[in-house]
Amino acid sequence: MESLIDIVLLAFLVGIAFAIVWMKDLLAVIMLLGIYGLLSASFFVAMDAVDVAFTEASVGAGISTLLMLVTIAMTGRSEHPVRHKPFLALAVVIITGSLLIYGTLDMPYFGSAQAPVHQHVAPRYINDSIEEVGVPNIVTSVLASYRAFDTFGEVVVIFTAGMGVLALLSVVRRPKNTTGDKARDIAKIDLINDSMHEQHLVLRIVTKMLIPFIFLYAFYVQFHGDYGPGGGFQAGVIFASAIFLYAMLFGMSTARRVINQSFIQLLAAIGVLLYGSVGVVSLLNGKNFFDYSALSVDPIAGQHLGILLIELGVGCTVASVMVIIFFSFADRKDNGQNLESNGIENNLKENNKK
Amino acid sequence: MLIAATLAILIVMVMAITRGIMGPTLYDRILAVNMFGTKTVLLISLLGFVMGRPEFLDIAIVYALINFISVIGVLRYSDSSIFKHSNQQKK
Amino acid sequence: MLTHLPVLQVIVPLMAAPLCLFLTRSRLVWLFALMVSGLAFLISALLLQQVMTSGIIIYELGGWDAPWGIEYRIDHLNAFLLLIISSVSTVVLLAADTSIQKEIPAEKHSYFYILYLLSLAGMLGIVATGDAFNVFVFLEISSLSAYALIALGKDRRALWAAYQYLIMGTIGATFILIGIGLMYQMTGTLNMHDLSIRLPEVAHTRTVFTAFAFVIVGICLKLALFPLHLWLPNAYAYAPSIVTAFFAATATKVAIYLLIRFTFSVFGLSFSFTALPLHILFLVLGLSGIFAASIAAIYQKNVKHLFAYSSIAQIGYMIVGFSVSTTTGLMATLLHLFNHALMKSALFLALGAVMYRIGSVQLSQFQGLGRQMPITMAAIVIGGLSLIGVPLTVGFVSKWYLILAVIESGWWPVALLILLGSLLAVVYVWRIVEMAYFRPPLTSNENIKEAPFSLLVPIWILVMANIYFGIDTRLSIEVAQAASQSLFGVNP
Amino acid sequence: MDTFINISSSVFLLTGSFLCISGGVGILRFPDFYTRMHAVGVTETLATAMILIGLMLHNPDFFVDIKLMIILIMSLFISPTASHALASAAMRNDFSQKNNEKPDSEQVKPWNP
Amino acid sequence: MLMGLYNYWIVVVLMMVGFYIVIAHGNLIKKIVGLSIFQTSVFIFYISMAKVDGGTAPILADGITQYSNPLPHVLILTAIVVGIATTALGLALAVRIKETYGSIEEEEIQKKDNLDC
Repeated sequence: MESLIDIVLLAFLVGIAFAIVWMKDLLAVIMLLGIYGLLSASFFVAMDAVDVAFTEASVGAGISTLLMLVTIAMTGRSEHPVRHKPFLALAVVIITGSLLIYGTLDMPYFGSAQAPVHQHVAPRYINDSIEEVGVPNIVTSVLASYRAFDTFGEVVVIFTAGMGVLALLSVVRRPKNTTGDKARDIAKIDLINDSMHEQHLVLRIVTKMLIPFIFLYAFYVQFHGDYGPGGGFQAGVIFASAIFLYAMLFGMSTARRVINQSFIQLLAAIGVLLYGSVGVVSLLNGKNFFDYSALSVDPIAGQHLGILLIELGVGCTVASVMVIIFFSFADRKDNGQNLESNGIENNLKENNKK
Repeated sequence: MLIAATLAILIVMVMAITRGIMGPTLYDRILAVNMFGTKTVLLISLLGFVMGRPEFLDIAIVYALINFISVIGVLRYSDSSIFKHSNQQKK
Repeated sequence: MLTHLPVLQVIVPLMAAPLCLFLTRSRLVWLFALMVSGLAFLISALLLQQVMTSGIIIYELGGWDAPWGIEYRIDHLNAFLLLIISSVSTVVLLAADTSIQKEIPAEKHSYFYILYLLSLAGMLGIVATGDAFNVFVFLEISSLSAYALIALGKDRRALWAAYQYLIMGTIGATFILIGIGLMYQMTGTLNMHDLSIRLPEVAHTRTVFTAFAFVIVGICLKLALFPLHLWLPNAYAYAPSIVTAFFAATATKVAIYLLIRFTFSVFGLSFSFTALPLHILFLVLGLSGIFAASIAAIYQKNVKHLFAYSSIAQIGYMIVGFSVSTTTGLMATLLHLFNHALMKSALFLALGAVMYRIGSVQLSQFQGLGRQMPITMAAIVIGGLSLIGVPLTVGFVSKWYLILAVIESGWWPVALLILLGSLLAVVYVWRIVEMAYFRPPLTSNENIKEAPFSLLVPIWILVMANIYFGIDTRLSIEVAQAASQSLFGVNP
Repeated sequence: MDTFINISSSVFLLTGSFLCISGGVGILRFPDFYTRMHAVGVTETLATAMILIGLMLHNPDFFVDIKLMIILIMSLFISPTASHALASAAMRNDFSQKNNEKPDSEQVKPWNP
Repeated sequence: MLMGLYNYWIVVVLMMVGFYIVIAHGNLIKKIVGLSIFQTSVFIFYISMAKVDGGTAPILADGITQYSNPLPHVLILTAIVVGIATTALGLALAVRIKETYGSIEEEEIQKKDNLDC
């Protein structure tokens, strides 16, 4: 039964991947990508990777789809039908693929318990982590204690992305100097933007009821990560997605009033610093960086405290960076229409010069 | 019974994907994606039972949530896209 | 605190980056970033000294022993690289405050410093770590910040260059990820030292061969080795001058470090050079890189483009040294790594000074600059001489050892080709010299003055280093020798 | 008692599966968007509820049941809302049936260099 | 062999489909879509190797002896984050490119660049 589900899900994935290659309408492509994310997450559940499925569902199917949707709203939906050098690309792909297939031939078989992967490092995590770290979810204990430094790197990666997006997209708010046609255009665009949240009364009410529960659920995921799937990253994403929902239905300007830009930036920084400072405290107590047993007299209590704090740091950074990224995109879109028309005019001018 | 239900859901997923790929209109696709999402929620819940560890239903909750958010997202950002449907431009 | 130096090396810039958000004024952020980078330099110097006296330093993060937790393993090679990266970063940052005033809008200054520090921390992290997956994580920190930094360039082509770099860089990183996964699958471990012990048992399998190929191709994408170099010229040419100076001196060096680390330490010398015909492959790619890029450099109209192509050529020299795979060859590669970092950061900083005054680095704008900006142009000339490999500059030292290594292995024609490559360097450097000293100034540039003091100081620190290490080679040669010997398993 | 619960669980699951499949046939076979929408919207909520109730009966563990209940309540809220939003968005764009015959690519502004 | 390795082979196909989209398509958004398919497939590869027959999710519970390997899960959690970070940055670049060049097709951008030179 399990292998049947496995095969069916993989077949779905292949079908969708090929459909994505052929499709020209980017909106459809992105929706299929969302399905691809959901499917791979289901596959992860079938492969016992519940934490990964959690993350992939919220990130692969949720956040990245949403970001792409905002982007194509700015860049347009249809793809230029001509491909460049398809045969060269095909050749490269076939060579790479056959090399990989060649590499799989000596692999230990799928699911085999004798594979080296399950022999060398992993058994200690499975057998001893409960005594050494004291957390039932092994993934959490590896993530937050044994390989805490990787996770710190992960938090910094997401922080870097946030800063990068800000550096690229942050809009300096200027008073709109709008006259004549352009003013009418912008008013029209505002009208269209607003129309969504004026008409969908049902949506707004349901969302209003839903949002507190989403926040509650995010906190549950945050603090339940030790015992089940979940943790700071997933909680951060869920928290952020509630804010996205609010921003999408009630308009960016309303959301901006709730969430202040510089505050959220500081929050992102505070998350990283909270994570890092746990390490620094253990340094100051004379132990190695991220050695949580330095945090408390009882090593296990120290581990618990350390994991709790770093998960908080992760959640804090992830939620705020996701909000920063989404708001940067959405702001760019709302202010972008006039920016963009300027850009196109400039291009026209340049072309005329030549 | 669980297996029968799982199979039924897998079949429905095939149908939803077909509609999602075939289109022909944007709204058909959104409908298909939404349907696919709800079926995934069911599939995950069922998988938990099939594999004997049903306590991981948290994931299904997230799926339901994400599904809702993506549908709202698609509606929000395809409506006011600069490539609007012809009728909106008429307004 | 001395025992914690390895982790402090990475943690200090990493944690300083978010702290920058709390500082409000651009000047303050700059001072803070400079201080942090200086501290990192100090730490790396201490680390190098420790390694030279007492051998390999091992630091276990989280207190977990090696294959279960992540460990930092600092040997001569790492310490040398850490020193190069942190020193260049510090000197380049000295010039940052003045240079970015003209090139980056004021509201983005603090993001610039944050990304710069993150990029620095990422590179230091790649070099310091002894865990294969940790390499990937820090590689992404440094790359993501690099994409954003390059996109900050004034020209719109900077955006396109950054996008191309993002695509190529991510493909490279994903290839490395696949390679690490395959290695992990066959050995069950991620620790590099542990991998090097466990890989020989499974070295004959096709999976390990594939893993090796993917890691090498992935690194070569990051390295901009000749046929995979297409992202580099535009990325360097349109990035802000400070960014170019920093990346030209460090980013490709880190990739070379990874190449050396994976081929020599992880897979082991005997496997690496028998599984694939690496000798001949890298020799051919390196040499064709030298010639193709040098010739391309000659035809460039933009001086930043010119030096970017020259960077690709210099990477070719390092790869040739690597392909010889003897202690001397590797030593030549390491020396050239150090020396090239010095030359290119000096040259690109000097171009930054030209950019500051003129606002463009088109070759045609250089007319008569020798008289208007004599100090800056003198720096460019000395840097150029060093690129060519004239005696008394650092360029000479590394070329000398490279040729020595090639001749030791009996590859006479290669030595000749290397000399020929240097002649091509003469041509492209001469084009600039001719423009700057033998043409009258452009009328539009009549009021150009010498670059400000704050730019000249870091430029000349680097130029003096170029000359100093060209004359007094003790430090660089001693460290490079120790590093290459330890890689070959000889006790220094 | 156990057999009764088992049987009722099976009945719920089977009814749910049947409704699911009928919705799936609907989305494939119906001629235009609104009828497809109708097929999916009507069956979806009930099918989800049936299957979830079947699962609840299948496993009487308290926490699992609570979670299933949360999923059920959420989908009872979300599915109709999403359907409503979709339908009204389609309506608002005056998405009439004559429009429907045109494939997607024609509604999208063609790419012009 | 077929039963033992089909999983990996399908994953290879998926990876290559993603890789093909990245290198053969000229649309910047499509390239990023390809990149994310490519990366997701690598995740699937890692997770596949963690599976043990008869094992369950690596969350300790009474009465279960066989667990799947938790380490690849941890690695992929990190890699997913890296993936979304790359996607976000790539999309931000695409937006800026659209604003300054007026196009997100590779060929057009290249054409405009050549005009500039």
